[in-house]
Amino acid sequence: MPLIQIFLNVLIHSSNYVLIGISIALLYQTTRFLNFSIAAIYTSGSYFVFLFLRIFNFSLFLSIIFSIFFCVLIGFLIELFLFKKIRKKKSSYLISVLTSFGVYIILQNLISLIFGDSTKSIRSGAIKEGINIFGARITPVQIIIIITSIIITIFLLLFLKKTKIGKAMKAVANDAELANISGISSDKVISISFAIGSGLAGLAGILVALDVDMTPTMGMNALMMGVVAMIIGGVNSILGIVCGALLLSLAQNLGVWYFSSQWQDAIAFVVLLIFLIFRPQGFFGKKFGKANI
Amino acid sequence: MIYLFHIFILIGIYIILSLSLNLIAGYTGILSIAHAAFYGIGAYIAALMALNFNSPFLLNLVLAMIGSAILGALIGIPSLRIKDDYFIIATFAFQIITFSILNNLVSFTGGPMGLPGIPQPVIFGIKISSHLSFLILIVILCIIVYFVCNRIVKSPFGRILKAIREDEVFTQSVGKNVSAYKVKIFMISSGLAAIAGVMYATYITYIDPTSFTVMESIFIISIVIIGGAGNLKGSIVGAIVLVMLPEILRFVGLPNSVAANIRQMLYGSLLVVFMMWRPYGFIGEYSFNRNTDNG
Amino acid sequence: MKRIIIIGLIGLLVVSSFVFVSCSKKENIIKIGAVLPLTGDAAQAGVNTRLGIDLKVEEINNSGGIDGKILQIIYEDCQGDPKLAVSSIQKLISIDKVSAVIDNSLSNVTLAMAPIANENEVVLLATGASSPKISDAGDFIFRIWNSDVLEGDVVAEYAYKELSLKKIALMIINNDYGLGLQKVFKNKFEGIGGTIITREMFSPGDKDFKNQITKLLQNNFEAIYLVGYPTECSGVIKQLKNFGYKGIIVGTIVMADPIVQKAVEETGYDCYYPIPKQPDQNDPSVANFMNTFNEKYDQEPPMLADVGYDAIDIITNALIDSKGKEDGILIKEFFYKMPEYNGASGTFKFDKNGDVKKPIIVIK
Amino acid sequence: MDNLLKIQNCNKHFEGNKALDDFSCEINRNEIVGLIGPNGAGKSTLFNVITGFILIDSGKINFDKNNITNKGPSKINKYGISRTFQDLRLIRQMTVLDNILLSFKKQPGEHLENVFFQNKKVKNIEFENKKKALELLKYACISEKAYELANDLSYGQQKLLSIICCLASDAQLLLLDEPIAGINPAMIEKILSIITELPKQGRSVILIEHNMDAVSQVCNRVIFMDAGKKISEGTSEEVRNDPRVIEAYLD
Repeated sequence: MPLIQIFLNVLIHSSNYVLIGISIALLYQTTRFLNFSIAAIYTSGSYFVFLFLRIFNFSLFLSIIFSIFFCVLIGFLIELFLFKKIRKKKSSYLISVLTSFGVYIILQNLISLIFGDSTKSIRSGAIKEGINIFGARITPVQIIIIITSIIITIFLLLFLKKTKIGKAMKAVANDAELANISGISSDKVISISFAIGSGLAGLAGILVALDVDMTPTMGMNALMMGVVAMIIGGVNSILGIVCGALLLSLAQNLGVWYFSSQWQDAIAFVVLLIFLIFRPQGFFGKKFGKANI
Repeated sequence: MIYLFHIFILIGIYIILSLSLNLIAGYTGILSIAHAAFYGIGAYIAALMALNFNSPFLLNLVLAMIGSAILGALIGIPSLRIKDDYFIIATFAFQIITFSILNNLVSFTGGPMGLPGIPQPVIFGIKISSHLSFLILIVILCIIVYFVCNRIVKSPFGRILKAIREDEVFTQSVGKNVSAYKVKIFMISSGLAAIAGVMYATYITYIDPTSFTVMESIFIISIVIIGGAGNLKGSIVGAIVLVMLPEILRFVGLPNSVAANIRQMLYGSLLVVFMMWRPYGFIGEYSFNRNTDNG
Repeated sequence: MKRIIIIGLIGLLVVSSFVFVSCSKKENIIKIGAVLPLTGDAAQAGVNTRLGIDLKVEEINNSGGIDGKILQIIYEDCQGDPKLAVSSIQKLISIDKVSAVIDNSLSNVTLAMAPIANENEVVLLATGASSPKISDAGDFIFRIWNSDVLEGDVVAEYAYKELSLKKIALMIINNDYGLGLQKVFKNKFEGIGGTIITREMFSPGDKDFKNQITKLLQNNFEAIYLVGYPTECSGVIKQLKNFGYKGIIVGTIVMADPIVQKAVEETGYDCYYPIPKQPDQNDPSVANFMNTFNEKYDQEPPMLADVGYDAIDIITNALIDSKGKEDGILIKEFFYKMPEYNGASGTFKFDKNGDVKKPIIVIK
Repeated sequence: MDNLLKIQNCNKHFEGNKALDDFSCEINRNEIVGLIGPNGAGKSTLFNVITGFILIDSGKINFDKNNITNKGPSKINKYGISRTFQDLRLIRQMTVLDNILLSFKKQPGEHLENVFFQNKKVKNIEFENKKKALELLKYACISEKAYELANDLSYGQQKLLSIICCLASDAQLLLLDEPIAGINPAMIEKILSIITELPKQGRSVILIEHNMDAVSQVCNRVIFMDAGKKISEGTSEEVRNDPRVIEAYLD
């Protein structure tokens, strides 16, 4: 068993699951529903880069910056025109979930309408063999992906702990009404979490596309993996999500190794079901305190 | 004419599916996106029985319903522990796993190659093969399913379902075993969904796992919601509208290169518009709003 | 009020569908249906085929149509879903009253539509479906694509005899296409003395194959037999390179797709794959196709465009032969007795199953 | 011994907070007991523990010779304990009548098989229940509201309805969580009179209430609790003058 290679694979995959997982968790914490539109924003991220890079001929770095900016903008607009209004009506989470699903369908089809369904690439330079580390292979792009994810994760961890906005987010996550009373505008905080979540999702999409190219339908699968990582880890804890992502990608890797590759998806979701049934609060989530009565 | 019959048969299949899902989603207030899995399980059980043992149609139908109901209990039981969003995700997981099993147990289910040549139903010596006879059969089944669902929701049993939807804690406090009711309604709903699966399998005479995906589940939910959750007539309206709509769009003459994407986008927009401005659907009674968000 | 609106709406839907049904057939137009996956995972195949179809239709109509009638293609998007495909062909046959139906590369879709085509005596011409099961699908079902049986055999033999490969690993897409080819290839290759070392699978639409490749590369083999659609194949090839794989890749006709070709070019692998013998620029019909395609779309013809082009051509020939009578039986009979046809996708002739045996060569 | 409910040494922790700290008490038949104490004293938690909505860490609860410790809420209700909620739970999207019908016990129509069989029996009992429900509504003087949605009632009427639901379930012990908080004086009178009637029908009541006048008016006995502990017990007069109680309120 090529331990190092499996270790590297786990790192690469989980660094992506972590980003999308945190993105979903941020939104979930503040808005209390699973936002499917993140899947579309994830896809948009890489397609924006493609647009700027290949059509407007910007540099890769500039394209990525612009692209993230546009992802944030989309997320912000969706929040402003749809979810904010739904919240105002005090509608339940189901309405928000289904709305976000509608948004996903619209955006995904818009992308495939504009760019077509075939694979698009934003890699630069020739395809090279990966760097050899004791027989295992990793490409520079993959190293960049891992490092970026680690940096972003640490940054977010600090951001949520130290900054005023981060603390406000935590407060809204705990109790939006209470936060409102204590002078924190929950609308503002939710808008910010939409912006950060969308940016993160866009970035996650871009990083994946740099490694393995992109298709218009890639968002849904990524979203589900992020959700699995989030649930395994526990919604409230970034470290938990990191562990969840690691466990998920490890389970997938070992699943391919011990069973067969066609069961990869099923394995991920079996792990999810086990957690949902036996430990719904995740690794680091606190056990639900007072029963909700 | 045959084309119209075909569309009506499809509508009939979706009426059965949405009526049965309405029992869970509309009346009990539990959103499940695993309905296509039960639909598929029903189709597969009937098809495998017919192909391997040449067993009679009605027996297959009953077995499919029982098999699907047992699996329904399997997903109903976690619903006691897992709530709300997490339950949606759990049903999603169940759906993916079911698809994976149908797709990968090649020697058993035929895998991605599917099961061709499923025999058409023979009921009391009458072979159902023409479109018209299929349509008659499906109409009869729709009426039976509607009758069953109507009986359920109008009964004291149905009253408890609605109570669970509105406030689980209160329902428990007046001495109703919420868990048992949830499992029961899941079994009924999945059993009824299996009828649609059996009809689909014997009508198309070919099934493969791609007909029973998450997208299919979401389509069925859209029918329930857009038609109107918590109202059986709503499900019928929803099935008619949502099955007819894409068929009619075929005639609108959009440029080919964009038609399919635009159709999908329209469908997405419909979902957004309804959720934003008319969560009750056409004639629903339940808007997915709870007075109490816990429980 | 609400009730009235709803009843009105449903009434409108039903009435409008009756109106559509009773739409009378227009004179001077010959309609042909095309059920293609225009969206979804397999959309690329459908879109490519459509390019070829549109090109040929334009040529025919510019040169006066068939017996003065204009050819019109009615496209239906099946999204790769058998149920939608069944609806589509029902609609094409009973409402549009098409003379023939063309469909695309998804065997399960073809199999689902086959009974309806047979029942209504309308020819269903598959342009890319390769499942061996289609041979027995009925009298009215034709295809101008080789059955997997043929392709798998040829490639297995070539790999063993010409390339002297003894140990091969399989990398297969997990659907009917992949599993069908795998079976044929495995039987043939092991039958003549080779060994299949291992097999990994991936799902349609997958983009990341690291886990599979990691496991695959733990084995000792000389070549990989890669079966998938262009999107997945190009991904696998690129990622194999990242993993430092140095061996040979043996593929399917999918390798001829520009996307895969680009990946092969960038990675510099030795890649062997079968193609219908001829896409030799000197052949006038091929050259003509390549030129006109380039003129119209300003690109090289992608995979499956040529079969779309040929499909229209042979249907047109059948219609001309029957003096414009749009009768499925006449078209069917024409196909069975059709002499060797020389088209953009090669030369072929239907056998008694409605299959073709296009000569295959394996190229690098 | 004529104990209806006996709670012995119950403990419950929430993340370090002691919601119930070695709490014991007894409730007799045909008795109205007031449960008072500051906010967060654990009064509602006690209700939730008795009715099985919260599981206790240790201790024992007996009801009418049955051990009901940590049994499920629906089971406990069947033994004969019925309750209302502080945040006033009702099925608001159903009619007043349906809310009461829901609360009746032993309804054959609630069994799945009887949805299709025994039609007659189900109908008869449904009819009987309906009659009883209308009587109850009449007793509470809101029979004109029977076919309105529970949601459309006034706040006081909703509180009244929640008590009627308890009556419909034929419970021996009613746990009423602030039944008269925030409603108008006329309604308070009506509800209190219903509560005082209860012992005559062979029922006991535990009443959580902040309104001390009401408590002294209806309760035979008062228990004061703070921080999960029983501080004082006795008549309302005794408890009110207990120095430990005064101290607790001063804190």
